[in-house]
Amino acid sequence: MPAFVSTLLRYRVAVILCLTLAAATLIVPGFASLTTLSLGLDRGSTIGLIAIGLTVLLIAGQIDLSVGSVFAVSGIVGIMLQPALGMGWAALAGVLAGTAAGVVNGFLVVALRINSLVATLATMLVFRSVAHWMTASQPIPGNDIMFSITLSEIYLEVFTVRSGLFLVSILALHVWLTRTVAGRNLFAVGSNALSAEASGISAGRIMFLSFVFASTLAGVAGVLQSLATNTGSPVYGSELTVAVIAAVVVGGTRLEGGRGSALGTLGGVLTIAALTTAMEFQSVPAYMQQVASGLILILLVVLDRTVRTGRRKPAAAPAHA
Amino acid sequence: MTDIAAMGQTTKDAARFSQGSRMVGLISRAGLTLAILAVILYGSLANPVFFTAGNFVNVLMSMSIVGIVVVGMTFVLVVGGMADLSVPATIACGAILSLALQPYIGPVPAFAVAVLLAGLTGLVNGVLVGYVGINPIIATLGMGTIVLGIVQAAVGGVIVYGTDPSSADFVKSRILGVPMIAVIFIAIAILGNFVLSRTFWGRWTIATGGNYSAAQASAVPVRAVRAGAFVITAFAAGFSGGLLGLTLQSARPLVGQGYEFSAITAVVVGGVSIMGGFGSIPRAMAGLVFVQLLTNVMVLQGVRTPIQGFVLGLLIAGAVALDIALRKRGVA
Amino acid sequence: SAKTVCYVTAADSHAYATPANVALNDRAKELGIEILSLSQNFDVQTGTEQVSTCIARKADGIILWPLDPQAYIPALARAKQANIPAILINSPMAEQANDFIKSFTGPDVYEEGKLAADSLSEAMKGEGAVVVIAGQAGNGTTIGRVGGFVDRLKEIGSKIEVLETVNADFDQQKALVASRDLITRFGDKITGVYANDDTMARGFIDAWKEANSGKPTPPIVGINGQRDAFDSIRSGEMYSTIVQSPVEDGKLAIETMAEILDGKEVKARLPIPLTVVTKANVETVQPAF
Amino acid sequence: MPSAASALHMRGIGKVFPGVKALSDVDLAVRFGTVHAIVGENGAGKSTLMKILSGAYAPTTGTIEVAGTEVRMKRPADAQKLGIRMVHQELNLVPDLTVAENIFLGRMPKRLGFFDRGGMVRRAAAILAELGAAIDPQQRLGDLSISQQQLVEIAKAYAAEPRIIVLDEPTSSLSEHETAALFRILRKMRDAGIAIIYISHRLKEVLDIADEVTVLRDGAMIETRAASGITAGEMIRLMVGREVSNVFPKTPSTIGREVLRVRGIGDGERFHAISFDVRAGEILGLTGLVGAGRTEVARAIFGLAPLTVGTVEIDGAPVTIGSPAAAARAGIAYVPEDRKGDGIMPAMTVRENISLPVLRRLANRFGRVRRGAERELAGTYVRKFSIVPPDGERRIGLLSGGNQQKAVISRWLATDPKVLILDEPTRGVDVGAKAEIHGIIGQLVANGMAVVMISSELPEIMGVCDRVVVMRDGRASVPLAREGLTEERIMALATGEESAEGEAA
Ligand SMILES: Nc1ncnc2c1ncn2[C@@H]1O[C@H](COP(=O)(O)OP(=O)(O)OP(=O)(O)O)[C@@H](O)[C@H]1O
Ligand SMILES: Nc1ncnc2c1ncn2[C@@H]1O[C@H](COP(=O)(O)OP(=O)(O)OP(=O)(O)O)[C@@H](O)[C@H]1O
Ligand SMILES: [Mg+2]
Ligand SMILES: [Mg+2]
Repeated sequence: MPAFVSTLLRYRVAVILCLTLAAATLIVPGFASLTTLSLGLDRGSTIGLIAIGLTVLLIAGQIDLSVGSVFAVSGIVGIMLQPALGMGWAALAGVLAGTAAGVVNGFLVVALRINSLVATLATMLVFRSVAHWMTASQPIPGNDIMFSITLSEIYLEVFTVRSGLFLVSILALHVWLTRTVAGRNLFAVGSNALSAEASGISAGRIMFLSFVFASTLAGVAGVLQSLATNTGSPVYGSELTVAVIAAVVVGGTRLEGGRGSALGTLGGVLTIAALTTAMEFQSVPAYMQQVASGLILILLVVLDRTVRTGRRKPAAAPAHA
Repeated sequence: MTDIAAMGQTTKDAARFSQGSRMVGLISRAGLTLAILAVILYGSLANPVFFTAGNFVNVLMSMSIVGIVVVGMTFVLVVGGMADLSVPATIACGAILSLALQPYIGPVPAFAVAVLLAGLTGLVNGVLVGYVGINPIIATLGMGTIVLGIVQAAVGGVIVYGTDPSSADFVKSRILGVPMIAVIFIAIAILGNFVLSRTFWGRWTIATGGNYSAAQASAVPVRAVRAGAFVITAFAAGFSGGLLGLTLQSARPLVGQGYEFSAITAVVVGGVSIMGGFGSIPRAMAGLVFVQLLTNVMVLQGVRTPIQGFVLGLLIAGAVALDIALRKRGVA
Repeated sequence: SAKTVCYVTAADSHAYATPANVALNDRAKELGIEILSLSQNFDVQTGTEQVSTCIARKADGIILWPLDPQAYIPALARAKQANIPAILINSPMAEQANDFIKSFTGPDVYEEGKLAADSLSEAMKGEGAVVVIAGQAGNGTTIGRVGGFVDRLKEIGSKIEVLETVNADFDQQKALVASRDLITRFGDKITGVYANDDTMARGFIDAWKEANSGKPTPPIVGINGQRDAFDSIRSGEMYSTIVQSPVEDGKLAIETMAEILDGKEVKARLPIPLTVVTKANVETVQPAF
Repeated sequence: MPSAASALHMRGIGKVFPGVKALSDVDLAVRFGTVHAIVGENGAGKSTLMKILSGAYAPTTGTIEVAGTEVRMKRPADAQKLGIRMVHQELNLVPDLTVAENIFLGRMPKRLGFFDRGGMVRRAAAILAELGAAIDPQQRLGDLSISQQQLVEIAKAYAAEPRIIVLDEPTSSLSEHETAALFRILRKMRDAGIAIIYISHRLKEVLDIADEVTVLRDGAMIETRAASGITAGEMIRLMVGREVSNVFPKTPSTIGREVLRVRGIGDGERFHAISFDVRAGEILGLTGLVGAGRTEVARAIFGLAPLTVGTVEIDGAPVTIGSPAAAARAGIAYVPEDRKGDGIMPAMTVRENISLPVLRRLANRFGRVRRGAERELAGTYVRKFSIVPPDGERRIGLLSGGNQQKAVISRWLATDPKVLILDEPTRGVDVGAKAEIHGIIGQLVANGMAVVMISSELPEIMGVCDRVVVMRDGRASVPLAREGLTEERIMALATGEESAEGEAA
């Protein structure tokens, strides 16, 4: 493989993002503007916040299908408690509800050793039921519409509170994953939990905390969404999980654990947001949008495979050590 | 020769080995049967209509459509393919095409083409998973989205109605009081069981799920076997979708929604490991029967639909946790 | 230059929504209005974000198909701040939304529930027991159609008892499965059925035929006015349905928006006609789709 | 010896697994500043004992004293805090991290939670250099060969500056050269007062390095003795409970026509222009330093890895091999080196493991596997090779390594191959089982099979093979006849002091 091709493959997420943006700018009139950027960022940030948690979880070799349900439950708690606690504390309680959900997931996977796909499939159903039970299947209104409007205010012509929070968090995640011992330990656990354990790293604790982290972020996203719409709804987030997993995987984090990056996830989130925004600008029907995002997902994962098989060779020359 | 044999005999004391705890083995194997009996007992006591032939026929009919998918999904889990999330798309493909093509080519060819096209989806899944080596969750998720999108584009989002009442009569007919659709399901389950537990292909499937590289080094065509599990599932789902279309005489793109999770639930509750290498059709069927009976009892007892999800979720977690706890005590 | 109207529809691949979308688009072309069509694909969150997209694109008007009575209010408020007139199509929202919308055009799902209650009472002569096969839990249409039905029964002091309400998600197969269980459970106690749409009514009919071949169905009332429901009414398997035409729905919305864009005042509530169809008028009414 | 203080005292240790009593009433006392060897047959319980010591398993009975105080270890971290480090028999590394990160895994140097990558890489490089391993510390571990990974595993334990270090068969995948470097380090550590527990099946090495030797047999402790007071023969007798005469028997056989002919094969990366041939009744040895590319050659011939150039002929006819299935059809069989990873299906029975490659032959036209025929096939090999326990219905994962290996070999004999390639068939296998496996190979060639045996153990190569090919850096020497061949000559070829490359005639 020529060096130039392998470099392209290596930065495939960035390449695809740039291609998407370039194509959108050419085809979609009025796409290239600050408003679009701000819009795309804000739309990406809900998925993005959850994607941050899922990036960590996927690196640890686990998965969480329940984030969509947690998203709903947290939002409901955040709205429901408003009359009793006031907006701030209610929001906090909503986030903590997410944390609690993460504790449940972590317990099932780490203590009871249930495969995370199965465990979170189960809690996905359970948390969704809880959401229906709390609301009697009716959306519930919040106290303050004005706050919701403030929340979508645009600062510096680009950022909303949500998108700002997302960008800051993902950069923090990047530093944490690449520069801290805890971050490296996370990779170790995801790559080979037994070895990590044998090296004195508590793999169980790290996995548990990863679940808690992922659910907490789903909680944050859920509360923000409920505040922004002034509604807690039992049906929120039911379409979310797939989109989030797609964004993280498009970003090069792999489901088997041990590999992934925050910047990749950022790229994945932005790619999907750009794609969606561009296609919506053109009134592309939703099912065609689905076809497009499905193709991008598969294309990127296939490219990822090519890169990985291509990378085995340099090992053969140990001489330059 | 004799010399070697003699050495082996004395090397080890065979008495050091025993077969593990039989008791625990028994519980693991009989556990689900006991649970099913418990549900039946509770249902019979709690509700007079539960223990009636009519109700059991209902349950049997309700489980047939998802049951056919379960047969396929068992192969996917056993081969170590985790899950096939493209099932809603393949079901839709089967249901919509088997109705939409009826006026042009007749009901039987329409059904065949529908199932074949669904199988084609499975083939792409299989190639992506088995040959390219993509994670099955991602591959089937992506393919499912694409196929569903194409199906929607093809029918333009409108409901497709059946035009051949005789095909509907056929699936609604009964043999000795047993609904045709259940007969078909049972036949498919028996066939699936034969393939998985008795044939070389089934053994290859289990071996590939148990240790992929060792199976590969044992001349098992592992890529084909892995791909095959997805093809089997797609065929099953397409078939099941076709039957669904014929029963309902109408189909929309979202008919298959939720079947993937129901099928996985049944297989997993049946104690089939999601890590692969272990499991059988009877186990998956036991899981299916248990889940269906329990749902039936809940409905008869008037449990609200959203709350049924709660029970189902607890059930999945509980069943798997129990299975793990038992297996840790050393059962096959 | 041509005005651009942003149309946030429920879905673009759906038995009811698709013909409504088509009608809206066709009429818009006649009126010389450009449509930017966004599909929520039945996801509220997507929808709220799409309203923001409409605002950012500086559309001249917004037609929103709400899937939730609340969630769009902040977005609609921002549309108002940006001086973009908005109307609702097909489904109503909570009262607080009224400040931010010019009008709501479309069928009244609550009214449909009431009409269904009246029709079923008539068929059951005011007494007996019904099962309700509802749509998705938490869905706005479901809430309206069930609420209107229950409230109306109470209002007229009906002696009809609701045996059970189950959610079958507007899905024929789910309705079929749920109905089998209901029939097993209540048997002959069921003397009437209310289904939130005709698809689910069909599910009940099939389950009934499986369980009691030959025996006539109890009176069944559905909503939507699908072609096959008309057939069922003719054959006596169904008692009535309520026609709500997606074509009318779509047309009315864009026509209303056109008037707003022309600076005319419009009424806050513009209903599309609802027709209760029974055997008596089945031959004279057009099915909805 | 600088110190004779008690480093470790395990008393009355017993461990029961479901279906197996792995250890009963074992006592082990180790002093600081000594090398204590543990020997025993496969399945004797050595690894289990050490896993208990490292906190990976909890003992069913017994107590452990470290440096005079009784301790209780619930997890590996507890043992590590006590200064106990383990080099596992099964590699225990993280493929997705770099070599340096692996070496410092669990104890990366950090400042305010951030780690010091540069310092870590420098220190890792120093340690690897000390071990004589030419490995780039910044390489991804998963890209290394098994032997290189083994060296990293040793470097990792060494870098932790332990008080007690356990090495469970550390040399099984190391070359003599690397072994010598390791022994230098071990002596240095011993002289620094560290207690070293050393497990190996290579008795020569044991006598070379150990101060004391403990023999385990069938989960029980037989005896502890000073290494100076014991011979290899005595050790073997204690291990197996009887005399084993010739460790490397060479069964005479008549060498016939050429069966396998390999000409100029290469994969464009790891090996180039490899040519050799094997005749019926012949054992061709394939040896060389670690990472020389032997395994890759074998895997490529067997269709597990791609070939870019060259031809393979069986019985004079060229064959195209795209997959192991095709190789098997052509009459090639391959017993892989990584038994756990590539050899066995642990959850399946011995019977199912043996019948796998011949299932199609055992199936009727509906694809149904004929149970009776399958049982009979498996039973034949279980008896023929004395697989213990003699029960085809037992899960193979519960068997000891040597017995697993016998089952894997049986699997291939069932296909009736023309050429059998064995990759390190006796690695990590005890003396008794090793002799049995050699016996099996001897019989096979006596019956006219052509065998290629890859091994790093020169005495084995010298003892068993008819001709030897030495590989170095992806290239092969001409096949050398056994007569007049010495270990020194092989080493010279393997290290590149002598060159004998080229196309064999
Ligand atoms: N986790 C386990 N579960 C069940 N049995 C086990 C387990 N680990 C080891 N055994 C059994 O315990 C016995 C002792 O095994 P162990 O690995 O300690 O032997 P060993 O002396 O290290 O052998 P080798 O030389 O092959 O490494 C064997 O019979 C083995 O099959
Ligand atoms: N999976 C792999 N990825 C990258 N390089 C590899 C891989 N496997 C082997 N290599 C490299 O290929 C070369 C040949 O390795 P191979 O395993 O064939 O050697 P070998 O002589 O069989 O040694 P041993 O089996 O003792 O490790 C080595 O330099 C090794 O680093
Ligand atoms: Mg061992
Ligand atoms: Mg090798």
